[in-house]
Amino acid sequence: MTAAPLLSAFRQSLGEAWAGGAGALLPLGFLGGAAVLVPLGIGSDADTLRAVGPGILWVALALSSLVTLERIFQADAEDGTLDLWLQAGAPVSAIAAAKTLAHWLSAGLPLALFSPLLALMFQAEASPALLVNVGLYALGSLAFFFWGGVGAALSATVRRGGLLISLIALPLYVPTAIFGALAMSGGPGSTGAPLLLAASTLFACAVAPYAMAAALRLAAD
Amino acid sequence: MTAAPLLSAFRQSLGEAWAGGAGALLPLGFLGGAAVLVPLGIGSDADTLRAVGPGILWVALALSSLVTLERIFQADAEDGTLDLWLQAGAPVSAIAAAKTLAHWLSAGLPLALFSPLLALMFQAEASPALLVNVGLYALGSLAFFFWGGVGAALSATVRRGGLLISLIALPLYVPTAIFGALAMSGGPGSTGAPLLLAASTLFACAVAPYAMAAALRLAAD
Amino acid sequence: MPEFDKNAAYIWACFGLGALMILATTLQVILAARAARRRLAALEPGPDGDA
Amino acid sequence: MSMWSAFANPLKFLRLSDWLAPLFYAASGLCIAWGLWQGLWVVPKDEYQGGDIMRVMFVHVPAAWLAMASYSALAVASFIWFIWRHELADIAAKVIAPLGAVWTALCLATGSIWGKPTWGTWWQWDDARMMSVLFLFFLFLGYMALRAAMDTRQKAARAGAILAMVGALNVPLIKFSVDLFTSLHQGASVMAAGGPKMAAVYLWPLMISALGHSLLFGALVMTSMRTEIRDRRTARLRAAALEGGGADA
Amino acid sequence: MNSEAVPLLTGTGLGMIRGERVLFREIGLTLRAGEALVLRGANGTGKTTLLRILAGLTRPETGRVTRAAPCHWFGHREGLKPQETPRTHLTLWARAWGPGADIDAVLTRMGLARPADVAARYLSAGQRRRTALARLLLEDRPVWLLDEPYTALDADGRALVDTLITQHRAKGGALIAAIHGEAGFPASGDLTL
Amino acid sequence: MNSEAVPLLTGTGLGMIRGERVLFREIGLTLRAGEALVLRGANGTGKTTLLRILAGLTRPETGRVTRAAPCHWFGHREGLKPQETPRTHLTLWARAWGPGADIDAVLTRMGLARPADVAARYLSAGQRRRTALARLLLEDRPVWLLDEPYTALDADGRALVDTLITQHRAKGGALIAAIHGEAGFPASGDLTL
Ligand code: HEM
Ligand SMILES: Nc1ncnc2c1ncn2[C@@H]1O[C@H](COP(=O)(O)OP(=O)(O)OP(=O)(O)O)[C@@H](O)[C@H]1O
Ligand SMILES: Nc1ncnc2c1ncn2[C@@H]1O[C@H](COP(=O)(O)OP(=O)(O)OP(=O)(O)O)[C@@H](O)[C@H]1O
Ligand SMILES: [Mg+2]
Ligand SMILES: [Mg+2]
Repeated sequence: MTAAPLLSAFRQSLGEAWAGGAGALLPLGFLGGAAVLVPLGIGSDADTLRAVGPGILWVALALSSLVTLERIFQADAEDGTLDLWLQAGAPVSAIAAAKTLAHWLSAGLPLALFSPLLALMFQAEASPALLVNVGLYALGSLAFFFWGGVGAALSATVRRGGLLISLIALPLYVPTAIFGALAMSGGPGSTGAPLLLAASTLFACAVAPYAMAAALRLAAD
Repeated sequence: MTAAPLLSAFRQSLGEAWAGGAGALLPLGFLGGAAVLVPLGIGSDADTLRAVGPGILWVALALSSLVTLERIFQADAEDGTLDLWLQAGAPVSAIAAAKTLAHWLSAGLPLALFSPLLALMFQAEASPALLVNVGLYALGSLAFFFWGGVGAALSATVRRGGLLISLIALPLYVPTAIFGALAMSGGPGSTGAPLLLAASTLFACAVAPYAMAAALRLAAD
Repeated sequence: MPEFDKNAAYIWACFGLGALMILATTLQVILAARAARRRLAALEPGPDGDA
Repeated sequence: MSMWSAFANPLKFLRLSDWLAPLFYAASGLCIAWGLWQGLWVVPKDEYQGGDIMRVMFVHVPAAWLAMASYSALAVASFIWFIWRHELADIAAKVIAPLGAVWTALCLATGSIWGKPTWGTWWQWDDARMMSVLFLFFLFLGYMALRAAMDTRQKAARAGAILAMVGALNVPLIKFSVDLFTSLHQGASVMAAGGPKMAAVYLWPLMISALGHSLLFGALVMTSMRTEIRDRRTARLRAAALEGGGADA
Repeated sequence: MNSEAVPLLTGTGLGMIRGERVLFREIGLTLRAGEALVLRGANGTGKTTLLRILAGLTRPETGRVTRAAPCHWFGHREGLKPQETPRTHLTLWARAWGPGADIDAVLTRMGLARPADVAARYLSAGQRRRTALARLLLEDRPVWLLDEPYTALDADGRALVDTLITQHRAKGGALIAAIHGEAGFPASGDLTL
Repeated sequence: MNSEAVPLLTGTGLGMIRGERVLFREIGLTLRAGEALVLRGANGTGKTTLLRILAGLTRPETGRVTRAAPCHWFGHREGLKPQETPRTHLTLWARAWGPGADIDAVLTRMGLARPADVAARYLSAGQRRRTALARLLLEDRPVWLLDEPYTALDADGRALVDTLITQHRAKGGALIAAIHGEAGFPASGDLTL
């Protein structure tokens, strides 16, 4: 009917995401930490690092979307907020989408924005391509968040949902991870890849909200 | 005084860790998923993979210990269990250690045990060294869990503690990650590395419980 | 037993693994069925425990 | 009323499967045994494609087909349950998942054993076939883990159905995306457009083996469904017994 | 109130199974404008479950619910995020449901003027319940479904709930409340599970 | 009971500040064997906070607490893990505190025989409170600190709490309870915040 409940859901989720104190800095810390640990593990050979860099960033994005999402819907189910949203007078799928979007804005997008810095840490050459990659990371992480949202909603009433989410969401992440890596590789087949990435993200945005809605109704039941 | 409360804490945490249903299979799913996504991102060149493999495994262990630990103490603080443990008549540090140990047993050790399989997936050659590595991974992940426990206890009353934990725990992980990677590299300086790894794990086991205890008292206040 | 070329080990591994997995699964399914039948019969004695 | 009709329905299935399942077991035993005999003893080795190793095909290919067929069956059963709430469909979905996972694992294992002598590697990370089967395996595992994590039957059914349907939408996408990778794997030669390209000596044993695996799969699904129906009945009786005693809160 | 009025909420043949156990069966009820139905029953007999079914949050095993008017749900869990204050919480929901509510007036009315800006994580049990109750005043919804509305409230708070209920009924609203004890509840009928 | 007995619990000069606001100051209390002290006060006056201070869970801003005997804490939150059943929960704590308790007897006593094996996530509100109350019976501890022990209980449950309290006092135990209303509480004294 009206967009007011959606705006409220969006606003509440933003507040929740920032409420930990340091807010959006935290996922960045997570990604930064991963970026520091990886070279520690694999050594500092510049060529290897450069080859590995973009892939590691995709993986870090995927994993930190999982970490971020783990509690989205579980917390709502536990504190009774979910009951309120189910009666808010707006389609549940739209509310779920609004919440997911808010979490992507506060935890996914910042990661994408900082990706050039991290790429430089992985010995990438400074070039305009790094800025194009920001867009690719942003698109891809949006899909990660939507699929992760499905996993989160499905495991909302389950203890240790985080690990269940990863099992559910990882196969769903695959197309995005592949198209994303392909688009950045500059190799054969990489020209169409950004479009394919956009298409698979669109598909996620179109399908995931309905799955989330069904899963949320289940969680409240 | 008596070991009964410690055993109970241990038992409760085991139950909690397994309660998700599939139990110990889930962290394995997480590690497996990470192991699958990484090569997707970086391609399948056998040499690169072999170089990257052990490092990635360390990172995956570190990250999955974070994911596992995020909720340990936060859940206790939220549902009132923490209040009970603080009055259980045993040193809080010992109880915290018992709980951490239980989580390591159900989520850390299985990962270490499966590490040879994952190493093979990363094109490592089958050799007895892989079995030695199981021990190194087990030792290292124990340290990860103890330091992660400190982070988890510190952020027990904070929303989105998971990400705060990573910020707190990742720096603490660094020595373990370095010594671990060194011990497996077979390069110069690697002979003493297992000992250093063991020493740093011992240090974690000795110091972390007191830090956890102090943080837990704070969380209940 | 048939004689194979240099890859005999791989062939036997595949067939062995296939036989093992299929037999183990079948056995598990049948044992579970028996146990279920017994549990039900204990509560509701009827013709072979059929509900 | 729907509560009671749902309870009654599985009876028909019990009666049907009572004679159908043994038939399937017997037929599958014959087919698989014949396929094995042909594959190991009778079929000549292929001089062009690596020699004797191609005999693995008689395990690998049926397993691969069943892996894909069982996920389709899981998705269809989930869909039926989601739309019509037919309890049998949920029971079927529940028991198909672990069995499908077994055959998917068999496909992965035999494929990768076959790969070592043929391609020189157990596993190739950017091989389209291998990766898409691996993700199929993960989907099965995720489905089982999700069901196991829900502690009531009704919730397990709903959650499982949602995941299976999302997965069904995604499997083509996964396959499509990994197909952009290079693949060592050969193209279709049985189910190929324009009819099978395989010599009849190989084709027939392969088809019979595949039939045998399918019949066994069907029989196992039926037996497991009977187990599940009985278990649910047992749970209801136990609850009813409790209902009789103890009038406390 | 005219008892021939169109029912605001009707449940027919409601039955529920939880974990193989029949909680209740064949429950029928009709709620008309101005009525206040009390749900009674020992612990664990299914009051909360029935209320959730009426609210549309849980699917009944059998039977059906017809809702002719929007309803407010007030359950055991307050729906507060730890970092929300009573003020931000009420502002958020007022915006979601359409504006027009005077937040300051509502806060004062519910006795929340003092802790209005304290994060929910630090609120006392009673203050949390009052915040959740305050949502009832944000938007006029004819049907209220209240699960143990008196829990954790002091004498003032209980009197306040009674007043809210009386005013709601006078305006043509109706409600169902699950209640233990509290003989003084101004009810028009009751249902025991 | 001899009122000259050694005090089981003493608090002197207790004061607490929460968020720049003085909750209470200079509170002194002494609890002797057999006594039952009722803590009263409006919502948010600091009853829970005072009880937590007495239990040693929270550090007071001023003053000190002397505990001469171990105490049981029963708070707003029940301390149940979602996957625990009443039986596993009580077994676990009986083991932690030293065995000897007959779990089945305790479950029956608390009216939990039927939901004894239902996971806490599915228990009704009253069943959760009963499970938490049952912990009091697992180990004899002379001092009970009860925060709103009647919440969510039905008439039977409230009578049960009264009986538990009476028996506890008869055995030489003492307790402090924060309570709203409930005029009938068998108290030996009260303190209003
Ligand atoms: C882990 C590795 C492997 C996996 C996951 C795998 C998977 C599959 C799948 C899913 C199919 C069915 C395809 C379809 O019908 O569309 C298949 C068929 C087949 N595979 Fe594999 N495979 C693997 C390794 C191999 C290897 C190493 C060989 C031999 C060099 C091989 C030979 C075949 C053959 C001959 C078919 C039948 C194709 C046809 O005629 O349609 N596979 N495999
Ligand atoms: N999965 C399950 N298995 C067995 N029993 C269950 C399950 N889920 C719920 N129950 C039972 O269903 C009942 C739910 O009751 P509900 O919460 O509606 O009670 P209530 O009348 O609100 O009680 P209270 O007065 O304590 O709040 C409880 O008795 C609970 O034990
Ligand atoms: N950080 C803070 N800032 C401001 N006020 C705070 C803060 N932390 C706690 N408070 C106030 O301290 C009080 C805590 O009270 P407490 O929970 O002890 O009340 P209570 O007497 O148990 O109330 P109830 O009857 O509602 O349970 C509340 O009024 C709360 O608003
Ligand atoms: Mg209730
Ligand atoms: Mg209080």
